[in-house]
Amino acid sequence: MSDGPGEGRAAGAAGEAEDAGAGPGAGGARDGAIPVLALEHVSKSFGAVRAVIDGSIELFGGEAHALLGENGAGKSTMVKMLAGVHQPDGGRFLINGEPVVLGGPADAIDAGIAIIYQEPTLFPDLSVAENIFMGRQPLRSGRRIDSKRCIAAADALFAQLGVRIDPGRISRGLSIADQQLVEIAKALSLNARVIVMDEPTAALSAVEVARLFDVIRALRADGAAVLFISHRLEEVFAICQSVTVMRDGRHVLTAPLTGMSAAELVRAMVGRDMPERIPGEKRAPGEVRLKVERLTREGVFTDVSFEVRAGEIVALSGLVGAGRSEVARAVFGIDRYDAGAVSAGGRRLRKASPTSAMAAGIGFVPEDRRQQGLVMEMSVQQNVALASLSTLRKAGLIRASAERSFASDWAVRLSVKYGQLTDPVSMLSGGNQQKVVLAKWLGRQPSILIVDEPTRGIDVSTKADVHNLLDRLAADGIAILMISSELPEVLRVADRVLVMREGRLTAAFSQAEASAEDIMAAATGQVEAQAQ
Amino acid sequence: MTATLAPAREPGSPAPASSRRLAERVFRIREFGIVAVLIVFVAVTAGIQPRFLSSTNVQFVLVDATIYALLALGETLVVITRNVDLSVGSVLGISAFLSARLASQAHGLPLPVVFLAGLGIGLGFGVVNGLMVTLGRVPSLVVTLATLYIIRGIDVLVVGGTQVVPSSYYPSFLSMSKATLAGVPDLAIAVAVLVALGWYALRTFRSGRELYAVGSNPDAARLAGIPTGRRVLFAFAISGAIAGVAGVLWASRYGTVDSTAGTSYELQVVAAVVVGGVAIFGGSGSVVGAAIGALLLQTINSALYVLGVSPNWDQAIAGFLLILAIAGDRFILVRLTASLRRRSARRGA
Amino acid sequence: MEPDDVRRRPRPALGRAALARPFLRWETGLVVVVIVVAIAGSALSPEFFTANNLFNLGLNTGEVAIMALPMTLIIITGEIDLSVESTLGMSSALLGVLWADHWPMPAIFVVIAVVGAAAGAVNGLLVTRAGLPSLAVTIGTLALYRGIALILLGPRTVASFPAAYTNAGTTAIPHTDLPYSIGIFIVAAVIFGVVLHATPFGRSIYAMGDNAEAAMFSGLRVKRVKTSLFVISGLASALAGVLFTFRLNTAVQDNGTGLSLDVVAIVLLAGVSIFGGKGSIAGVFLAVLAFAGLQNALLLTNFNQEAMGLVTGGLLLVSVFVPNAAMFVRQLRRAVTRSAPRPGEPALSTPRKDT
Amino acid sequence: SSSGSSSPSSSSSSSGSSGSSGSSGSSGSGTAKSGLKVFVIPKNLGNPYFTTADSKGTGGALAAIGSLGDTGTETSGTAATSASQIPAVQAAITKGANALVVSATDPTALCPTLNGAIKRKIPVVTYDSDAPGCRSLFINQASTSAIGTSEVDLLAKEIGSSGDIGIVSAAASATNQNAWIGFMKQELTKYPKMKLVATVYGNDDPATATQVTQGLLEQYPSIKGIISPTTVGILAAAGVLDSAKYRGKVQLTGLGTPDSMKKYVSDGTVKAFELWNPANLGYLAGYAAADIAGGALTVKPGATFKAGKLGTFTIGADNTVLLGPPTVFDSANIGKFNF
Ligand SMILES: Nc1ncnc2c1ncn2[C@@H]1O[C@H](COP(=O)(O)OP(=O)(O)OP(=O)(O)O)[C@@H](O)[C@H]1O
Ligand SMILES: Nc1ncnc2c1ncn2[C@@H]1O[C@H](COP(=O)(O)OP(=O)(O)OP(=O)(O)O)[C@@H](O)[C@H]1O
Ligand SMILES: [Mg+2]
Ligand SMILES: [Mg+2]
Repeated sequence: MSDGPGEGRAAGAAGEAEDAGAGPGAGGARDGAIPVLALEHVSKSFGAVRAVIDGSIELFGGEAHALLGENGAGKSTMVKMLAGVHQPDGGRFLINGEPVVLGGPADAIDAGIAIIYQEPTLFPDLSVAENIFMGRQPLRSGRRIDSKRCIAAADALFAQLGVRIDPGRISRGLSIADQQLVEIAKALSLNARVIVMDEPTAALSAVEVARLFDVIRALRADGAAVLFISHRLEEVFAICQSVTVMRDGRHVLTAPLTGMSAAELVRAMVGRDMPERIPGEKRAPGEVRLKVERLTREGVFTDVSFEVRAGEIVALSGLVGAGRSEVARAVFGIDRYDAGAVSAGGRRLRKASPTSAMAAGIGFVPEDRRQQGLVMEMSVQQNVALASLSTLRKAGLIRASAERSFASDWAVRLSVKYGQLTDPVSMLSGGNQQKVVLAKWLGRQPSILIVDEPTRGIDVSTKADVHNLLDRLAADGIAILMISSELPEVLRVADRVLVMREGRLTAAFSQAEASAEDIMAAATGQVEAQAQ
Repeated sequence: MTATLAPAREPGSPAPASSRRLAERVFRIREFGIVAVLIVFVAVTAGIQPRFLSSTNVQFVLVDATIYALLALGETLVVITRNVDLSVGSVLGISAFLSARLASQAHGLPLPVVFLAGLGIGLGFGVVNGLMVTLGRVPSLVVTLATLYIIRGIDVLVVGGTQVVPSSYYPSFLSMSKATLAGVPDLAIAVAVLVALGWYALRTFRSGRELYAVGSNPDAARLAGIPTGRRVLFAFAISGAIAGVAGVLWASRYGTVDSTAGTSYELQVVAAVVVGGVAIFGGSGSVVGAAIGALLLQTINSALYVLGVSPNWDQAIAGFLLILAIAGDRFILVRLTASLRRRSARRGA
Repeated sequence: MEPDDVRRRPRPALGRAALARPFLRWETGLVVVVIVVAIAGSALSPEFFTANNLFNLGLNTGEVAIMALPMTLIIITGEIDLSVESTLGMSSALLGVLWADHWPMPAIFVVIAVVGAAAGAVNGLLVTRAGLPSLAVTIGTLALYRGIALILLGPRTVASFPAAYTNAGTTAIPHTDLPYSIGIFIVAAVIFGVVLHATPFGRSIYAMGDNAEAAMFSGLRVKRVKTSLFVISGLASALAGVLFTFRLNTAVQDNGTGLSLDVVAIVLLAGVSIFGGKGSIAGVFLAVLAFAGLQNALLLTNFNQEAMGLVTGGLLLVSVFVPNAAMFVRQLRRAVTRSAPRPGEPALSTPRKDT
Repeated sequence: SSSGSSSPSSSSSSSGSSGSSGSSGSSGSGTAKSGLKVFVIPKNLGNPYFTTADSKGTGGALAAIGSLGDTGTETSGTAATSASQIPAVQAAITKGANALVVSATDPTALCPTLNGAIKRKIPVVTYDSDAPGCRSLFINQASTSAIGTSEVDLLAKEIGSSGDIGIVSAAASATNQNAWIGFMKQELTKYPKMKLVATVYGNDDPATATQVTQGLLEQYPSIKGIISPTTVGILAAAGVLDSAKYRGKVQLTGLGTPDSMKKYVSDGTVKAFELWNPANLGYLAGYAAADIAGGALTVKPGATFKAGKLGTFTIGADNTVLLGPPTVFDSANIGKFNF
């Protein structure tokens, strides 16, 4: 976070770094301490794909260690080896200096390793409390589950995280952020010696992130080792003491964070300097492209009205669960709304009809790429082409050559990393999957683009690419509605910022007047800024 | 497609406890819905033909329903894990024949031994199904569709065109399905106790909850360290064993057993499970619901016979009522979810 | 983004799409099965490869084969239609009743087509609009449509169909040895193959089978496509009902009983995933050949016909297991050795104690 | 040999009897061709009734064919539908059958295929269920009218010729059943105080038959008697009546096998029922088919032939041979029978 509430965090980061310098595990030497957990020169291939070629990492008690790398660098694969999900093809796995073989996730849990996976792994039909304690529920006499204690313990965990989720509700329908929080609670509940967090903050907004960091500090104080993966460098500086960087499946560097600069890290990750933001020539916004009037879906959002003009980027900001995604879904026609109207390009859209929205030139990049964005078994090529099939056919038949060149064209433009266009998209890393979803919608050349958390799980350099891309699209006259939980992103990209709280629009700022403090205040309800 | 409630989080909700109680109440209504349909149906039928509630008829219906309820109990375990067992009808058939032959040739044999034989036969087939599904990684619908044919084929070879007839059993074998306790068939009581036990076990033991977890998200279950293969194998083994026991009851109930016993029961059982509110894609539902579903379907069948509905019409009506029951259950659920959403909206406002 | 940003990491070629590979392997396997059946058939009985026998083979398979085509598409979308045999029965009963009522044949065909489409539409709407699981819905309509056949026809048998039509049910297409039903199947298979594999409609079928939500978010008309597939299935089953009736020259209410599972078995044998998203028409074509060939070959030997189920089920199991056999053995060995402590392994990774 | 009141032959069409008229005919099995292939095709396999009728062990069709030095093969589909029977007939023809013994599931559906056989000079003998117009000879187990009338007469005697009665049939579309029920209704006109209140269909499935019988009894508590002209139906109905509530109060008769009904006759649930001997039916059909194929018998009304252990039979009008009157089983004689 560059400014605004990030200031406080930056101060914290500085403090952390000092801690780290003084702490026992800090520094490159670490004075011969034995790492609680270590992977030494491990490798892992999936068929012909070499996900990790030479990876090494060491975790020490009482230390938060960052693992950085571009999308597809092999971070999650390292995590899955730590978790016992994958067995390394080569190299050594050490616990307290002893080589071990984990037969499966159960072995990792028994060894005191807790994992927060990049993609939430919840049981949608079970209650939140059961999700947290599955297989480890507190028992009473006769080995029966003590569900009261189960709920109470879950409540306590949520209190620790400072969130309000009903442990008794089933987890189907939880927003991505709430799912992520449940995952965090699950990992905490294990009281593990090692906690691995694969992009835990990707779906969280500043408030939750701050709480999570408090928790991580408490864990460290208790002597636990934390592995923290994030594409937000400011978070890494705020919470971690040391860092390992990977590139293309290989270990690049391991070092204490003190004295390192963001630019150095980026260089290590991408092997070059971070792309500068190219300020697009700002044009005055054109005619109104998207008009949302008094949109209401009972119990979810109420009376939401706004406009997006051609060439304008409007950000929808707010806390997680404020109902932003729900508005976007209703606009695109995924959900019904109870009252109000949506028009695009002057034409009123039919309710609950994505086809009508698409015909009016709307494109929609949803927040959950695995569930909503991608057909996992289909190839990269087929996913990119999925929304544009009508333009790729001749005499009713899909032209294979047109589809291929269309897909490779867009994959190149967004620098998607893939083996073959015909590989299933499930083989791609998270960030590259996100790019495929973007490519799918940009390929339709929409006049209105709704992007929900467009950079969730995207690495720093690509994120900058995406921001530049959004700028350029706006400069080309596209109207863009962007939902983002990342304040720096909102402040950097948006021409106008709308803030939602509890299903209502509570504030609107122009780029000039938007500040992180004001946006947070409106999002949390400390002030009711007047709408423009 | 899974019919589950996802109450929206209430912005500024008073306390989690109250919404929890609300959710719990709704979940309880979930089974009440099926019970309500059953009660209405029985009331209407008895209104037209009061003898529908005569003690003999109630006994008959209960005994017929117990066989389906028992099969539904086993099937529910399998369906909860996101699998399906289509071989139950064939397993019932072969177990019915072999146990009937045992009961007619070895007259000194105590009844429990006959039951153990049926249970053992079913368990064997259930384990084979389960191993193929878990170790072979083949979808259960394919495996059990194949074993549906194969076990029936084995049955046919074993039976060889003969039949076992009531005259050949020792008397207690036939009379066991007719015994009653205070007017309620012993079998119905036994099965009700089994269902209650199953319900309790699925709620209160870790392995029971893990069955739901496996069905709700198999990958997540594996990551949570749950031995998914073992749980699924267990469900299939129990389903098979139960089908084996049901075969013994079938033989006792209907007396005449040839190679066709239990043909096409599998679809009836799956229907009962779905009507009982068990999600066909796993993860939710209860054995009580499934048992009531079985009772409802049997009651519909029997009512049509007792009402003397033209035999030309009864099948169409039974099919129509089956769809109505599934749709009605779904309708109630959707309405409840919507009203819950509205209510939370009003409270939040 | 500038072109120089392009950083495609070169990777070893994966050959054809990994997605396509299992398909190819499956279909190669089916070709082998068909060849084995053909060789075994002619070895077991010299009559196997006579034109007359092959004609009979086709005749007895045509209706099931026709119904397998829409079933394939439906299963690829992740749904299932168990009511096809009853739609067939209903169409047959309608044909009988209306013919006995002296309706002209063309008018009867129109009515049957409408009723077949309506039967499919009811299934489709209950599945897509009411959101009910197709397995349950079509178990219900399996009973309902059979029941309607029974209402229409009662215990009657209608037989006196005009020879011009019944001949079409029992004779070959002129200048060929193919029964009409197989001719229809071949033409339909080509059409279904093109639609499924080469059109946006077909692509959307695969997409919604793998991830219906993502398909909806991509603007594909999931509900409409699924409904239309059920309608097509209803139409095909109605057509199969007409062919069935003319072949046997009989309309009775139980025509076609038990065929649904045969149809599903063929589709699964074809390598179509019951979870949706995978399958091909070529596979279905081969599976029809294997299934029909095997049944016919066994009929020509003195094999106990009662145990036919053993062979049908066995074929299904073998076909799904052969690709997985290596894994099965590995898993089995692992399951066996797991009970014993693995050597040289630290105590940390002992298996979790279960409850 | 039979007690009871069956009226042996009221139908004029068939005149065969199991007596020994010691007549002419060309019945010498040794003189004709042997080593022929005869296919026995019942309605379906796995059906105990047909197993008895066809098997060698019971002295059925295959025994007769074997005794003439020919090869008999039993084949059919597994379901009692024409769609599953026709492929078996086709395959038998393809395999070079010299004669077919068929029980037709559905005559109209089967006829084109059977005519195809006849066109190839393969004689077709039907038994149990006829296919008029497309067979060489029909072996009739009992005259249709005799079955219908005798069962009503049996029941009338048991319930004193008055009261409500019901029928538990097999499938609603079963031709045999419907023909018999037709004659029952005709015979009932002779008993003005007996009223047929309902006919229900158990589809020859023990479970369904049990349930429809229960429904019948609940719907019409006044019922005094039940006729079930099907072996599966009568067993299921007896099972339902086998309780203190009904025993002795509701009478049951129909067609049943003595072995399966022994329990109910001895405990008084059932007083009397009847049946022909299915093994003899099969034996006669198999014998006739082999004889015709071997050239030992030419089918024409009035011709007589000797059918091994069963004695001599005469072909009646419409090329039909009648097995003989059915046997009535009651507590006095049931112990003597073993099928
Ligand atoms: N199961 C798999 N099968 C095939 N390839 C895989 C599989 N899992 C990962 N890969 C490949 O391995 C490489 C590393 O992926 P990984 O998920 O570890 O990246 P990451 O560093 O976590 O990226 P991100 O930041 O985008 O999450 C990628 O190229 C990916 O496509
Ligand atoms: N399918 C659903 N059923 C019930 N409640 C839901 C469902 N989806 C979301 N919710 C709830 O509705 C509220 C709004 O969620 P939504 O995802 O729109 O919020 P958001 O502001 O977009 O947050 P995020 O930052 O996670 O995108 C949340 O409380 C969420 O739990
Ligand atoms: Mg990752
Ligand atoms: Mg959102």
